[in-house]
Amino acid sequence: MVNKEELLRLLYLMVKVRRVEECLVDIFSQGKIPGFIHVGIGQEAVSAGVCSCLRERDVVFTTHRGHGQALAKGIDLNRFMAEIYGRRDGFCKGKAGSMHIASREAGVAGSNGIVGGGLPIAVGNAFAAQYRNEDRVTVCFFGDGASNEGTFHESLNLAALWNLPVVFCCENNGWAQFTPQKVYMKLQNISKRAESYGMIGVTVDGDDVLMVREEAEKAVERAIRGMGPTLLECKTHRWLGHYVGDPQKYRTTEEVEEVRKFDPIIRFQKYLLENKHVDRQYLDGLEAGIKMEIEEALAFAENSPIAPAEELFTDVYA
Amino acid sequence: MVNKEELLRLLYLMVKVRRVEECLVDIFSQGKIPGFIHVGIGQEAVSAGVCSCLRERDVVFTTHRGHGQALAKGIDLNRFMAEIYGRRDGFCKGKAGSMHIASREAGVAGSNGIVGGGLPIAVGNAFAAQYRNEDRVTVCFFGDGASNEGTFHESLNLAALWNLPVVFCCENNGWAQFTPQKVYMKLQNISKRAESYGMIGVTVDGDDVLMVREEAEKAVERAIRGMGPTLLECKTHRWLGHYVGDPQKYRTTEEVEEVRKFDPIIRFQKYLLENKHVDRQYLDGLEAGIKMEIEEALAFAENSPIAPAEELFTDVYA
Amino acid sequence: MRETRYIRAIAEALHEEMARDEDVFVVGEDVGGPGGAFSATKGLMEAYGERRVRDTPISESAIIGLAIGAAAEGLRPVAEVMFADFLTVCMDQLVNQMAKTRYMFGGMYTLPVVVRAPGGAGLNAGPQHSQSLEAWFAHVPGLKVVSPATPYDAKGLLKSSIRDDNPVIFLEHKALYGSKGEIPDEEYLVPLGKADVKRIGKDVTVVAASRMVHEALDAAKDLSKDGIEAEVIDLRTITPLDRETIFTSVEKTSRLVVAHEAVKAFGIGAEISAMVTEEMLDHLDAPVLRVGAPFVPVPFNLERYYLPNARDIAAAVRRVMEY
Amino acid sequence: MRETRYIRAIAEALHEEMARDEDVFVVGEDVGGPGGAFSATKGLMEAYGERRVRDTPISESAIIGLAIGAAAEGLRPVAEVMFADFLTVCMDQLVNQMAKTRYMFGGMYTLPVVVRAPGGAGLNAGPQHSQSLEAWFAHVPGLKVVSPATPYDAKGLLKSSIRDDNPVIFLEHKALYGSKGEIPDEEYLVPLGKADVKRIGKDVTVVAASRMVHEALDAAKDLSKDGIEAEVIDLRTITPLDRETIFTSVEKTSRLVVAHEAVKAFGIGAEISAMVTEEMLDHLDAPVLRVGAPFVPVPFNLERYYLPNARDIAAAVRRVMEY
Ligand SMILES: Cc1ncc(C[n+]2csc(CCOP(=O)(O)OP(=O)(O)O)c2C)c(N)n1
Ligand SMILES: Cc1ncc(C[n+]2csc(CCOP(=O)(O)OP(=O)(O)O)c2C)c(N)n1
Ligand SMILES: [Mg+2]
Ligand SMILES: [Mg+2]
Repeated sequence: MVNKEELLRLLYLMVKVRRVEECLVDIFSQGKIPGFIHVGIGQEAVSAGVCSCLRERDVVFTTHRGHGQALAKGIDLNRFMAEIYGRRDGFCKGKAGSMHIASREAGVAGSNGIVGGGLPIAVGNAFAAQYRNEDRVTVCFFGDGASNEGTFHESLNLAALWNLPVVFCCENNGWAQFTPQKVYMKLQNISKRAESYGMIGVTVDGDDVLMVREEAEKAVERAIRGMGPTLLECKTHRWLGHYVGDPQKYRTTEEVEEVRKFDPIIRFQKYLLENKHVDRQYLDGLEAGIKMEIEEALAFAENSPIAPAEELFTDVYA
Repeated sequence: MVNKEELLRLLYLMVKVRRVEECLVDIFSQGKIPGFIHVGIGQEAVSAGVCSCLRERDVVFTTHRGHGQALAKGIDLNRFMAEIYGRRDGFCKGKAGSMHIASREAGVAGSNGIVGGGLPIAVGNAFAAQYRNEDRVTVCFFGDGASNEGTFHESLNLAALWNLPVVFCCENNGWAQFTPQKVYMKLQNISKRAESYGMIGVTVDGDDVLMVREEAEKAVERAIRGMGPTLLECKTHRWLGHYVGDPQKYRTTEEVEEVRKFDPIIRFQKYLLENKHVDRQYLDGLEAGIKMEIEEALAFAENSPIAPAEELFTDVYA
Repeated sequence: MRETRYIRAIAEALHEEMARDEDVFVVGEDVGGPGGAFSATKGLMEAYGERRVRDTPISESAIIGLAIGAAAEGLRPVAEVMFADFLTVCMDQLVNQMAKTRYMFGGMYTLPVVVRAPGGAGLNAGPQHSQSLEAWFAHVPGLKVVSPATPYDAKGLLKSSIRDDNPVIFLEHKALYGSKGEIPDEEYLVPLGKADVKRIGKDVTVVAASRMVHEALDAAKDLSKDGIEAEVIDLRTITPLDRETIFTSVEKTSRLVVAHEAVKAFGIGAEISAMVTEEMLDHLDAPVLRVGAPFVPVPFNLERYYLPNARDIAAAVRRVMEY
Repeated sequence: MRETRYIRAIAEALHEEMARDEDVFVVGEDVGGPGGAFSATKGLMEAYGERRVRDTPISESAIIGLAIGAAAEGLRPVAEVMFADFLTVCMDQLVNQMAKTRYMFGGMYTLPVVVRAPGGAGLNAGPQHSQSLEAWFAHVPGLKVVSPATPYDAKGLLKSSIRDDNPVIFLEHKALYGSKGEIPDEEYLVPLGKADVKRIGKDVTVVAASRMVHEALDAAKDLSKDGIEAEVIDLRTITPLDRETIFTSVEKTSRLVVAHEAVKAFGIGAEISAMVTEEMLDHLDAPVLRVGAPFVPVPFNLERYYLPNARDIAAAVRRVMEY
């Protein structure tokens, strides 16, 4: 059972992720951020549910839609924001941007611009833990679309074979870019694919943060106890387009509206209110606090200098 | 049911494949063939069982251990042998060698030196049949080891999704080069992986040619009728080393002896004898005929000229 | 003539070739509906339907394999790989299969495959979405490599590539997608293997490819003010390389600068430089200089320092002029 | 000193480095038991056990990803890819991940990975098992590329590569595996980034890599009979390229031939030629000539016509001498 403190933390993480991403949509649309960004608004329960049961030393591999995953794992918001701005105080000195944010301290191993590209590397991370007998777990996030890449197959197979301490978390939002799942795969439940590797596979309602949390805890437990990897599929909904600015001509306005009814935050708030864990005032206070956190982060990012030209040549070789 | 004529043809194919490969071992050991070769002695029931239910216009994609697959599909033995010798009259003018034999006339699309490399191409071949509404089926052979490559996953997934007329035939001999299956995968039955794609998967005793034939027929039937692909796993045994000359230090002499008891030819001959389809004299006659076929092919290959230097520069571009 | 964007020119080529030949089909991720990440295939699904416009799972190796297998049977696939950087994900299919099939099987197969992929930096897309990898493919016998700089060439070269009986790696530049240029109303082709003199000059030859053609033209304009008349050659096709056009120009100018966006080291500029000095050393009045990206990955935030530009080209030209 | 085969020198390097550093482990297909396809890892399983000698499924992308992930955590993986041609199967992991990780994350990670892979033709192994692909990797910032020609260098360079904190593509030559050479009994290292003058000469510089070093030495012997003294430089490391050793030699000889087994077009010879003419045009008494394979895949049956050899090198040298 998740205790009250943890319930409140789950709420905090979800709301924070939502507000940060709303802010990113905003500032991106204002042209303040270079490149392109992908947000996971509507998918917050997955990041929060999974990452909230991890310790600092546990490591997550995130995706191109990975802001939530990184934030829920506890990455510092200021330096996160600076990275997205491409500034010197970003975690990667601004060389990474939204698509490749990482932080060693926070156990965010970095997100990948190659769909499926992070999976084999996450296996390597878990391998290092096993090799050194470290008490930690690796979580690798990826999308429904990514489960069709060859690397998915090779990575899960190897991890299962070697019984590595890793959880493969499929954030299934039903879309790969502009194409719905039913167009590009025959299976509905991606967790079914676990059987191909002799691995445990589980599908949960990814908009129910408590269910995500529950299954994630079990998977993490199994991994740490040497019982091998799990394929945990969380079914969720992508509210916005593939990238910020995507006109989404491939789905109707009704569909776009429709998915909002799965709002994992409203759902969880209702649960908390009904069970008297929080009241409206608490929610307001939480929102206000997060707002200030974000404002601070924006200020930090905007005041951080752009990296000098010399930085172009550093970090190529050790 | 397989009629008598077909039973005899199965026997012919198996014996022919065996004798040809025995001959290849011989002449390779005499240094007559350049490069390296892989033989599938002990695995003849798979090629024979599967290819015997194909028509000329059906197409097979073979593997590095693909002599049997090509021969059972009806490739001309003379030009086959010339190719292995690297001679001008080989199917590929000698540019291919043992590892890449192909023949359009015989519907042998060519074997691949990249493990798993042929799978996506076979899917493309089946796609062309579907695109043009041609009444034919594609069979793609591959090994147990190959089922761990990313291309296996991508290919089966796509073929199932598009309901393509293809049969994926896994010739599971329990070894990938020097490593036994249990070391490199957790699953025993590779056919189980079909479920990951919403595909039918079947495992048969690959040393029982009639069982192979029966399941192959069903799979071919499904493919042609638009009922989609099948993953057909045939469990068989590799008698010799990975390549000719492999000292096989990784298995004991007992193990090497042991596998011979699964001899698919002796088993089938017994069945035919018991059921009075053939007698000993018939078997002798068959052997004698095949021997002469092979001698003729050897003579053809050895008399075929080595390709001239100019051939180096042809066939690069159309 | 009418003005068209580079990306629309590509779409037009696809439309026309699909209309012309039933064997042409398009395959890739998201190529239906909105027409791929950059809308190059927009409208094809409406026009030609699901049979000929194939949305795939995210499986680049399967996409290329599909194209190879289908082409060997006589179809003419045009496969889209969303970013040129992702060609790495299907490199075996491209290099060990597609490029070698014809040779390996002694001419048994003909593979009219086009693989379209946008390369290049300039959109702050970071190190995994910005590379220029033409030099790799140019090093692979069996492939043709095409790389258009203008809408006119993009359309004409793509049509020729689709009609060509060989595998073609067709490298578009994503930062050029929005650029405009004139194209004829009537049908036309641009032949593969022919470079194009985009500007006539007598003092120095600048050989460029893809986006660098425009930087070279800008540089030429600038240099002209100082009385230096640069001849700008747009390679258009990397392999087969149009040696003749380059040699003819250098014979006239005796000076050569080569510019490409890819990393300079071991890039295509090296081949052109080596080839020209090999054949016409005594004709050269100055060393061949190369302009290319520094030996670093493409940074998200420092592209403006990273990208070679007209200034760099002009500087190189001045150096060879003053030599 | 004692005589050792190239393949045993590699095995020795692995043994010594595994003994020295517990973080070093070996991963690849069949690397246990018989020690891989060419027995480079023979004996390691007995000595270091299953924990440090990891037999994998046939999944090259997983192998390289594993190495990257483990290295980022401080381990020092040595991954074996059975043939260099199969590097294509894991090209994304090598190029988009391994090469870029450090840069992309602003120096956050150090990746001491060695990827060993045998390249080259000469065993009639056909087009998919015989390629020399060093030019590709040399074009990728973030990678080091090493390519030893002798047992001595193979051992010393592999040890240095394992100790290096960067990803190294270590390209062995399978036709050299059986070749013999002297190596010291005591421990030694050969530094990365340093070419080696394998023969001193005054008339012409021959820069070569891998197996072509031996062909160059044979050619030099032959040329010597005609009074032509060739200086033979073995690159050993392709990146970082040892410009200095090359420049110093060419300063002395004023003539350069570059030889490699890879396809000549767009190969590493182009870079070396371009670099030298860029920097020392006026010093050259003749064009830089390149010797490399023709622009065709490697045929199964016609290798003897395909492979560049001592005769080709000698012919090129004669041409630059007579120029
Ligand atoms: C190898 C590769 N292929 C294609 C892409 C382009 N791409 C980026 S995100 C994406 C869709 C991914 O879908 P999914 O895995 O479900 O993640 P989601 O975007 O839904 O979070 C695609 C096709 C890529 N980045 N890498
Ligand atoms: C991509 C790739 N990786 C590795 C190899 C080397 N190799 C050739 S055959 C083989 C074993 C294949 O095992 P399996 O698929 O079971 O086929 P079998 O040899 O048993 O018929 C290996 C590892 C290869 N040719 N291609
Ligand atoms: Mg998705
Ligand atoms: Mg096998």
